[in-house]
Amino acid sequence: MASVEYQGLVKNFGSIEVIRDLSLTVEEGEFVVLLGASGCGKTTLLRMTAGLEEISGGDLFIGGKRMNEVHPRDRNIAMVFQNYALYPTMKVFENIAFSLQISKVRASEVRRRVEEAAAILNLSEYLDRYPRELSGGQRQRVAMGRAMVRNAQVFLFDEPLSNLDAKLRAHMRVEIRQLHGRLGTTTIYVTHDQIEAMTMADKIVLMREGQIEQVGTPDDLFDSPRTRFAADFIGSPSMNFLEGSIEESDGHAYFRSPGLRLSVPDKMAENNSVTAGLRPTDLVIEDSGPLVGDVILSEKTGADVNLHVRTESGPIIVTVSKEMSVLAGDNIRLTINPEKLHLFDNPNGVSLRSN
Amino acid sequence: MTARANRLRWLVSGESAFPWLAPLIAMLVVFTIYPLVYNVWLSFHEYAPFKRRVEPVGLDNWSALLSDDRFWDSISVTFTYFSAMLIVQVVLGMAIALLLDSEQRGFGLLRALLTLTLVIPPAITGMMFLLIEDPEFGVLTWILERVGILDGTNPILATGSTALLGVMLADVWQWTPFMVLIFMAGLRSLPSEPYEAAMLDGATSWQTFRRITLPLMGKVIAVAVLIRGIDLFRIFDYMFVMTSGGPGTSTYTLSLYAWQQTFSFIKWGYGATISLVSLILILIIANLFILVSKVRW
Amino acid sequence: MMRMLVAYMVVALFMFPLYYWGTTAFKNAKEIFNTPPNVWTFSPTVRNFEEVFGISLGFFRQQEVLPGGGNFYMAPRLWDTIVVALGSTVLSIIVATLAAYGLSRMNFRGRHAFVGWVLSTRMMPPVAVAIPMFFIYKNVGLMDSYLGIILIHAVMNLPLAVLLLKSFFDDIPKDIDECALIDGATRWTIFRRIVLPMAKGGVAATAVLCFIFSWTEFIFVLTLTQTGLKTVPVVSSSFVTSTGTAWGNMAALGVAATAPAFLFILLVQKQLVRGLTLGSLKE
Amino acid sequence: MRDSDRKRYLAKVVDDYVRRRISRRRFLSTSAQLGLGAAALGSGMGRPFWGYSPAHADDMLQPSKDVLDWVADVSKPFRGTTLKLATESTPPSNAINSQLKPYFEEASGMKIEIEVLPLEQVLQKLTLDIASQLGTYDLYYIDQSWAAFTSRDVFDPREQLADKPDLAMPEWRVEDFLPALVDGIARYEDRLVGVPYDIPIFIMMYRKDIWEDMGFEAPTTLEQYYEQAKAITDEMGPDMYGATGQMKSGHYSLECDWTAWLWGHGGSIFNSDGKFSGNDERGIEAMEYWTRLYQTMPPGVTGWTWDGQGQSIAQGVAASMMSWGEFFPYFDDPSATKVSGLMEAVRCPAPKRPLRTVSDTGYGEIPGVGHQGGSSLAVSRNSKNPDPAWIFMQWATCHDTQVLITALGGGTGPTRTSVYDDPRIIANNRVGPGTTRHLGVVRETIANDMGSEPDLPEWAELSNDTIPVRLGKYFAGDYGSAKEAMDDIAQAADKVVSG
Repeated sequence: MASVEYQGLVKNFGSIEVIRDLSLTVEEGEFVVLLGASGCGKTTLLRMTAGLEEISGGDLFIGGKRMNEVHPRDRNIAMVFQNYALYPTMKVFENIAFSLQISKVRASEVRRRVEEAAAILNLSEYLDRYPRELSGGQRQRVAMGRAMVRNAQVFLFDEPLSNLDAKLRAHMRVEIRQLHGRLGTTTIYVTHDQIEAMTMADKIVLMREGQIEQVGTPDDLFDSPRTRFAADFIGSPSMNFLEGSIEESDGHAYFRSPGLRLSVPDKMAENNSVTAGLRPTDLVIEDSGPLVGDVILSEKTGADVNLHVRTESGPIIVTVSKEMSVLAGDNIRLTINPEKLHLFDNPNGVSLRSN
Repeated sequence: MTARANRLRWLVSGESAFPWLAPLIAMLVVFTIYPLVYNVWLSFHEYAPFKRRVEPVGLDNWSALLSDDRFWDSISVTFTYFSAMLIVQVVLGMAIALLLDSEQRGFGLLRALLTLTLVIPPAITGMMFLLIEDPEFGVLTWILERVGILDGTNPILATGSTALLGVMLADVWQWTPFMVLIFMAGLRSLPSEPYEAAMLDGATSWQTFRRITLPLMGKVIAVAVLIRGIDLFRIFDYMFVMTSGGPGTSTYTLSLYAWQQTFSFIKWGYGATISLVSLILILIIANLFILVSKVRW
Repeated sequence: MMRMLVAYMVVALFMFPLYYWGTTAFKNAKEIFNTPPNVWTFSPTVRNFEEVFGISLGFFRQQEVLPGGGNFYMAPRLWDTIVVALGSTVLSIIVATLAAYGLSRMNFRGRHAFVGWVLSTRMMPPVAVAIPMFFIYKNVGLMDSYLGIILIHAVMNLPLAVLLLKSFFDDIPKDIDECALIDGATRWTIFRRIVLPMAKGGVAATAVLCFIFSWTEFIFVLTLTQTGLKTVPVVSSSFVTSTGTAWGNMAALGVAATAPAFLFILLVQKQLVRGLTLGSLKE
Repeated sequence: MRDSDRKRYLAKVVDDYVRRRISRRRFLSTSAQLGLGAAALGSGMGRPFWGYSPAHADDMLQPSKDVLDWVADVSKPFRGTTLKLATESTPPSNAINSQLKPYFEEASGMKIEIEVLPLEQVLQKLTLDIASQLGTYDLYYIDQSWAAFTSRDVFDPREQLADKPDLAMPEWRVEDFLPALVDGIARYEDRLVGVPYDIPIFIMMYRKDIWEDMGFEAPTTLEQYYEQAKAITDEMGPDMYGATGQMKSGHYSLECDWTAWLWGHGGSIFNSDGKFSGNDERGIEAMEYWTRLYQTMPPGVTGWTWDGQGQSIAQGVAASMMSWGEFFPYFDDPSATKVSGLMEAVRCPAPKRPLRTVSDTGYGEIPGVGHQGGSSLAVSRNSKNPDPAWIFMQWATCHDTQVLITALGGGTGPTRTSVYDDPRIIANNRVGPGTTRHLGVVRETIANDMGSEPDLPEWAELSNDTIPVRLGKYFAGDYGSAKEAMDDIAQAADKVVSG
């Protein structure tokens, strides 16, 4: 196990800058998720960590040692690829054993470790199969088994669940997390799926255009998004955004938007161009609520219902319990706890709430 | 920073390719660069039969080309043959590939049978068609006379207007299946969705072919044309065996002419010059073609 | 049904010359030159094969002078052809797989130009290669040797083999290489243990083409051999004698020489069809 | 020994030999004692493969012990040497390669490697060897038309005899070779380019039955020959044509046919100034004759070399040909042809006009209706082993070997006077494969009618390309007239000659 540290990392592809002056520390044993839209540089960062991409500038430390020029095979890391990159011509056993065999580990030791890993991953009965004879989840586990047997100091995961169906994905999330709990290996996990990030990460690193947007625990990112981008990225359905201004009136600050006035908790400076963020789950139906709108669609998700509401300030989505019987066409009034209101400066999108 | 980056080049994307390419480069240099240089050198020399050695002649060989009717004849024969064969084999190959591209029982056998023509050495194929097209005993001659296409007075391979056709027949027979194989491979790897969509849109099979298959197969066709074209331009075996270039010069190709100058008349320099012209022509044609068809490897 | 019928007719058309040539091998001279041509009815004889391969009722026969003056004992020539074709195939596959892997996995400046150059080496008329090679071969003692012919046939096949194999390697995700690289494998290990086994089918298809092109090559064998070896395409011309051409014997040799190559093709028919796109479908 | 026993024993002997339990010599002699020459082995197995009648005892076809003893004796210093020779696939070369070579190899301890190729390829190999001076071959098979080019690269056998008396084979006499052949084939200027080795020569071969049916006698003049041929074509065509030819465009054979008619009309290829003279009055007359005769031939002749020509006779499509005598033994083989026993050989029809003499022609051209395509065998000056090669050459061209060649090779034309008179050759003077019944005509033709092409270094190009390509164009109808064609040839040929 080892920490991973990036200092002022830069990556260029020709004249295109993919990673810009990025600094980050992943502590020993931590499960860090690199989250971001495709093209944000998260996979490039992961590949630079693995040594698959050369580092254009800055430094990479693994376990305190500078690793910029070290060959991938000497970094003692393990990586699980998006499409698993299983060796199709080898059986499961050989796939898992491959790294041990080429580092000349004794055959009996190889067998012991492969079987141990297989037992953990419930793969024991599949060791004699070829990858093509396995289901998606099993292939995924083989890929993890390959990483496990190596006793690597760092695990790198590159969107490992994106090829699985929703149910299996949920299941594998738990398995990977449990595995981490058991092994405690420093893990860097790349995904574009905020749910994966929220459910798995000790620490989420939200990336945007080659830079870090925000680093924090899942709760930090959910509750205190530092930017509008972060707020938008995390949570499903996404946060509702309303354009407006902050005005002072009788000693209180209010967020104003056409037909709407919402209290703002803290003393805030007047600002004539802000965006208010309202999480669908934070909105409450209340007869006296300040936000008025027509329900145009009600979308059932099981326990909850997502109401698509047209308001004067724009369309919003509200998540309510299904017990609330609201139908399309109803006129409803909504309110929100001022504490849960997010405010972002325009146009830079930085949160106006000082945490 | 760049220095360090360069040091790192070997890491992954940029590990040195040289060790992997070294055997290839070594073989190609010895077996193709050397002959090329040698031929360029030879083209400014000529073998002097009485001195039994090669002597410099300056630009004589190159300037002799200009006034050599046989050379121009052979260029025109080569181009005629080259373009006719490409068109015929591509069209016929595509038609047969479409015909045989079926999962029905029996088609597999037909495809396998068709590949048989590829394993016959062209020199033997030439002899085979020489026998088939023999003016007196040939089965093809006999059939064509029966149906009235030939009247028995014009031997296929000894009549100026038909000799090249007679040679082409052997080429078409031997290499159309090769095109069929390539096109079939292409057809096999086409996505099925556009066809399903076209079927739902009610396209006719000709429209489907024109609007979907042909554009999707563009690259495959280009590659096939390139590979076959290179070999067609150097065509030699069939004429060598079947007609010796005759009657007259009606089937004399550049390769055959170069061969004859080199080996029969010991005009090594002139032969080399003709070979170089042939090389230059096909290089130009191939590169133009690559440029136009945007073939990328 | 209609389509089936047309398909059978087209293939039959292509098979007819082969049928005719094949039956020529079983005819005696009188029947070969029958007028009108004798397509279906003739009395088969294996004499042509006996003469070409010197086998009769299980005994090897002496080489003989035939009444027409020929000497057609060709069994060793079939062997030469097999040795040359197999040898050159193995050599080109080894060199081409290495190069194709390098071209598929390593980026370097001028890679496209390099591939273009490799392709262009196939454009030289063989005649132009024959003379310089004759002198080199004579000087280094490769003249008239298996090694010499194997080398030149391998070179002749390299451009196509490299392009083909490169397209196969390009089809294999680079992730696999990278995964193995992280697993601690060297490039060589990756190539040998992972990529090569994965490209098996493609290698087989390429090998078939190399084999066929070597099997049928004419000019190099003609110019670079004397008495040490000869392959089938070249010896077939020795049936052209001063007292006429021994068509029956030539056909017999042709038929016998087709069999091994055709078997080889059948073995890898699927990969051959798959392989011939040359990766050209990818952008 | 009963026949079945004999076969069984023979099978065992073959088996022993194949498994290398007995030596080749012992094998051959055992098979001979069983009443089967080495060549006749096939006949022991099922059906008569080797069709020769037992007119001669097979042990007669064993090489002379004296000759082999001499070979063994002089070859002692050269044991282990390998000699190489490239040759056209002709009856003598094939007889040596497949039948007689082993005797020599065993006696001498040398190894003989013979490369058998079609004529044009032999020329290519030979010229490349001479041009490169690399000595890849020890002996050259030299078609008479290449004599000029090769003359300086081979030993004159007379010099070899004089210089190496200890290597000279007793009774190997240059004088025994037919003098006309020595002059026509081997002599270039004052040197001998080896010795005559084989002699295909134009003789008249015709279907005696058809000639008799038509009430004709064998033609004695060219004009008569044309009339007879035309009569037959008119009467029996298109099932039977009166004459046939070897007239493939761009092929040497077309040039051969041309010379016969050219010379037969008193013309010549070159005049004494060394200028092409095929376009003079006689040349045009010859072309006109030839064009007429061509009308009596099967339309396919323009696609044929000697192969198609021979087949057209053998399969009963044409009734006569003036062509290589070598074909005659093949025609008599009932297993291959439909005309066995029906063919008759005579001397070529007399020329229309007196022949030009050598002094009227250029480059040693000898006019004569009987075009000869003979070859000589010579030791290469570039050879690394001239002495062993000389031994082999003497053996291959000595009387005894030549007799065996003629007998085994199917009645090909011998080059030594003494061979024609050998009882083993006379014994085959009967209808059947490998007959020698035409050899008398061959001998007379050599002595009286033989025509030889000129000797000049450019002749290979002229005879293989310049002339036959344009003649091919002529017969394909590309020229307005014979005169136009011949003028074109004259211009091209003079250009080639002047370099």
